[in-house]
Amino acid sequence: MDSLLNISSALFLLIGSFLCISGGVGILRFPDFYTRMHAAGVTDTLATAMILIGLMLQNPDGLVILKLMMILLMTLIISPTASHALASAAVHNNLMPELDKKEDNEKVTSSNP
Amino acid sequence: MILGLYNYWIVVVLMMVGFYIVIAHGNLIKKIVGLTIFQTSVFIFYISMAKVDGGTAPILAEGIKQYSNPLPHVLILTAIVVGIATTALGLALTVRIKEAYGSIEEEEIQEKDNLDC
Amino acid sequence: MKDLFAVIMLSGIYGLLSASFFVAMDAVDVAFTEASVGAGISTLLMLAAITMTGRSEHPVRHKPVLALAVVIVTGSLLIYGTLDMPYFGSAEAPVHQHVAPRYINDSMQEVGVPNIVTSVLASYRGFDTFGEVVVIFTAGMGVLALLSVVRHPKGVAGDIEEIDSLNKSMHEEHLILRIVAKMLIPFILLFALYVQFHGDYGPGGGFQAGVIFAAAIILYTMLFGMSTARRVINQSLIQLFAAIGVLVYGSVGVISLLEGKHFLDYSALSADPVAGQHLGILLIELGVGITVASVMVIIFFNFAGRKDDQQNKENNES
Amino acid sequence: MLAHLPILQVIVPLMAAPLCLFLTRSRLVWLFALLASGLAFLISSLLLQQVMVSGTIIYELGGWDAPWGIEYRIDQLNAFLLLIISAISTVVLFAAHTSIQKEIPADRHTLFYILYLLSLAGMLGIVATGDAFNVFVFLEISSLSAYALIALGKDRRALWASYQYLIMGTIGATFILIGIGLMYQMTGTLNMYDLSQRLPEVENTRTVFTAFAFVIVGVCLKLALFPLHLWLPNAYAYAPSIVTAFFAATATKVAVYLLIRFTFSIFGLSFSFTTLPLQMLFVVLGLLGIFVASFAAIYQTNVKHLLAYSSIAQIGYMIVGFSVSSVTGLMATLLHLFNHALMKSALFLALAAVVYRIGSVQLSQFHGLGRQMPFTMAAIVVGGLSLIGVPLTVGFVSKWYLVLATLENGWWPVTVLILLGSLLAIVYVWRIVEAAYFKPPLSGSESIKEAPLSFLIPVWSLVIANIYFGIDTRLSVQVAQAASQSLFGVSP
Repeated sequence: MDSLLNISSALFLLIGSFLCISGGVGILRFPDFYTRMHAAGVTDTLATAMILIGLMLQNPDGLVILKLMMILLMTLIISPTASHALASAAVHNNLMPELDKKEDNEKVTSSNP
Repeated sequence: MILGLYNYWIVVVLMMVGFYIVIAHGNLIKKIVGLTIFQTSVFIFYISMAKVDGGTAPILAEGIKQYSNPLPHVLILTAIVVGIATTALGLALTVRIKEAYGSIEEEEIQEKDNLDC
Repeated sequence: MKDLFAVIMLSGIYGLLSASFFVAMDAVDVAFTEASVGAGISTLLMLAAITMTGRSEHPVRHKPVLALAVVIVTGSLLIYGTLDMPYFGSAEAPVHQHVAPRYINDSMQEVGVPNIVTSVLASYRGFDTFGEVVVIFTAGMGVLALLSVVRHPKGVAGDIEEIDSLNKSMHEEHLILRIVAKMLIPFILLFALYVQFHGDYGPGGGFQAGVIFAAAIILYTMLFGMSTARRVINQSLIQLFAAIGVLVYGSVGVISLLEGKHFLDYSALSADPVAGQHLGILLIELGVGITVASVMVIIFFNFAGRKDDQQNKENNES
Repeated sequence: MLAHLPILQVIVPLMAAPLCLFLTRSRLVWLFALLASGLAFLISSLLLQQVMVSGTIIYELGGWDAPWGIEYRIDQLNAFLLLIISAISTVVLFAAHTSIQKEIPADRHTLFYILYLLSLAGMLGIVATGDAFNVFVFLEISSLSAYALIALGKDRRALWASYQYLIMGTIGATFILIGIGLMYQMTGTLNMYDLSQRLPEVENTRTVFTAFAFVIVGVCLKLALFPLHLWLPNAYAYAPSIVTAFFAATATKVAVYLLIRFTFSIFGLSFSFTTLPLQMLFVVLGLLGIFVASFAAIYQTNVKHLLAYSSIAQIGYMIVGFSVSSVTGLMATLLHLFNHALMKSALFLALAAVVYRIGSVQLSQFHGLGRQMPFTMAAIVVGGLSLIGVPLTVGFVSKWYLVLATLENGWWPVTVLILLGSLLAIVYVWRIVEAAYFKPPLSGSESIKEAPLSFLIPVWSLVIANIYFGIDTRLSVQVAQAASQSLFGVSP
């Protein structure tokens, strides 16, 4: 039983860490604001969830599990909301996605040199 | 074992970065940012001083012998509060200066002052 | 770095990083405070300030040779000073030998609170903490003296109408944020209370709780607008609360004076000295929490109110 | 209650400040603040009496004994300083109600009194405490309220002056914090007395040397010692007049106190003056301060600026007396502390009256004021004479002891320079007198009347104190002597 718990918790933690790292790579490698935010937002939500579940499996104490559940719930609500707020702020300030821009750029350069 | 001091050296470098921003930059907001960095680095210095190898956080629990020193923590709690108080007041002053002078650059304010005299 | 917005965000990140460094150095209470202040409130205030002062810096015209020289001299003096220091982490350092052992060994019998930081903060060096509360109070009054604007009340009816129209216009834009905030704010307030009263056993205490409490109110203000928030929270009432916090702290001290003990000697509060200490710590932490929360709200409201005022003036001119 | 005097000294104004928020009318707040400050004055005089009779009083806050808790340790030196601060504060506050009517918008009046009381409490706290970190906390209380008070000035330059003061003051305070940290690291204690016991063991380490340097530089920033004085003139010139009168008389005095406390009581005489070239450094800086600031004062057209520069020069005198490092020298410094507080508060308060009547402190606006405001101008003249050091005024007493101290050490060039410095004081005081008495009044100034009684009473009580303590020197000299002897460890 103990070893089963340990192995599954380790598995969760590993997946979580891998997701964190891939999110980090995404932030560095993706071309523009929106894709980067996508990388950070999506992986982070899942990664924290995974890590928290892994930690829950590590700990037998009921109170600690409850606290971790609370944290999990909060992150599940807050993380997407934060991403949403960021994206809408970017749209509000007329930040265009890079992929669209490439096509636009040609038009813009041809019309006003 | 001169390396036993490396932590303090890093802190000194951080402090001096903050200090440099305060005295070298002309932008009032940047000066205040520098001041926070300077103060935070001093906090790091105090906290480093409190660390004992193998110690844990100073919350009494059974089965733990070695605790880190709680006194610097207390001092820094107070100092952080003082720091935020100063920052808030400094920012309020900056806002008023911007309203009165229309600028937050040291040199421009100085020029306008000289015109006043 | 010419964009002040980026500068401020980076300094916020520095605050957060130093908070995690404090955790590594076993200073959980300090880390908590630094995270809420360095990365939270002070970043927020700076952002509020740059909305009014503009966010770009002009190029520097002079060469900062003198400043560099001063910094190098100071820095090398400090490095020189470190050479005779006890090594980092060494348990033989005088810091760990002289005053601190009593706190670690005896505070449980003398004060009866497991968190040593709390017992030193609130009891052994309680007067410093009183000073700290007064510093915060002073900052609040100072900001009030600098930034408060005289408001011309339009009458409640006009206010409500304005709010309603504002709400409708913003409904689309901030819909998700508002709903999530409404869900979160009760939890934040609850968490603040937990931190407030759990400070004896774990990291936390009046200051952190006050900041979190204020953060909840500030979040509400940011999403629902100043005028809504002003209806919920009365300006002059909150000033009185700031004063009440200081007075609660002070009167605990005065009570012990009247009992014939020294100022802030909590053992006067109850027949059993340890129970008295516990009660005293609870009361003064409450005082700290009240003052900090209300001063933070005062400071934020005045920054935001100033901005509204500026915008109104600009609108009137144009 | 007598046993609790040391703590009551600080918490009376400290608790009175938040209570002010509960009072609604400006006049009521003023009376309340005046009451609190007067009570502090009463307590400080009782304390001084107690200390003179029975020696050092120790008060343990929270009932914890010294190195673990915070203690208040009142000896002759602090008691003397406490008396000066609370006395000046009370007298100045007396005139505040009338003065701020014209200088501060009505909705800020309550805040003004709160900040004023907080500043007072901060200074009293710095002076009374026996704990190094507690000094830092109270230093910040007094400085934060000082920044806000200065920024209440009408002129927009007040804001800029206050900002500069904030930056300089915070750098100074952070330096002091670093210094205290280094000291703590080497000794493991924060209590001043305990520090003085434990520092000699580690005296020769480089860390303690650095700690000393940082504390001294930090204090000197607050002190406005010569090369670090740039924040002071503008801060004093553009602050509301009442604030200037209060700070000019007390703020720098507190910094001088800290300098004396750190060098003499904590680091000890032998470390401060024999291991380091501090003595030479301070004499040179002090003298340079006297001359540079006096010359600057001569060329000012704004009377507040003029007096602010003169303050910097007077700090130079105090530093010279301090660096002589003999009983007489320190006594001269302490006497000058007291005397300078008396004369500067009288002068700035009289200026506040002038501002109240004519709304300006430009020298060109002073023409003919000697006839229109005879009592106010006479007060300025007496204060000016005292600044120069004319016999029968307090200024003479302290200069006399200063000259005596330098001669005792055989530093006659310094003596000559001090006397030359006084000659410069004659020049700048004369400029005010000339403008007020020997120039025809400006046209359209016939309507200017004498200042109201609420100014004349405090101004003249300070002026009379100036003359009284110039003639009957027993009280001040006795206290100063006892204080400096106890610092040197000579039993009286």
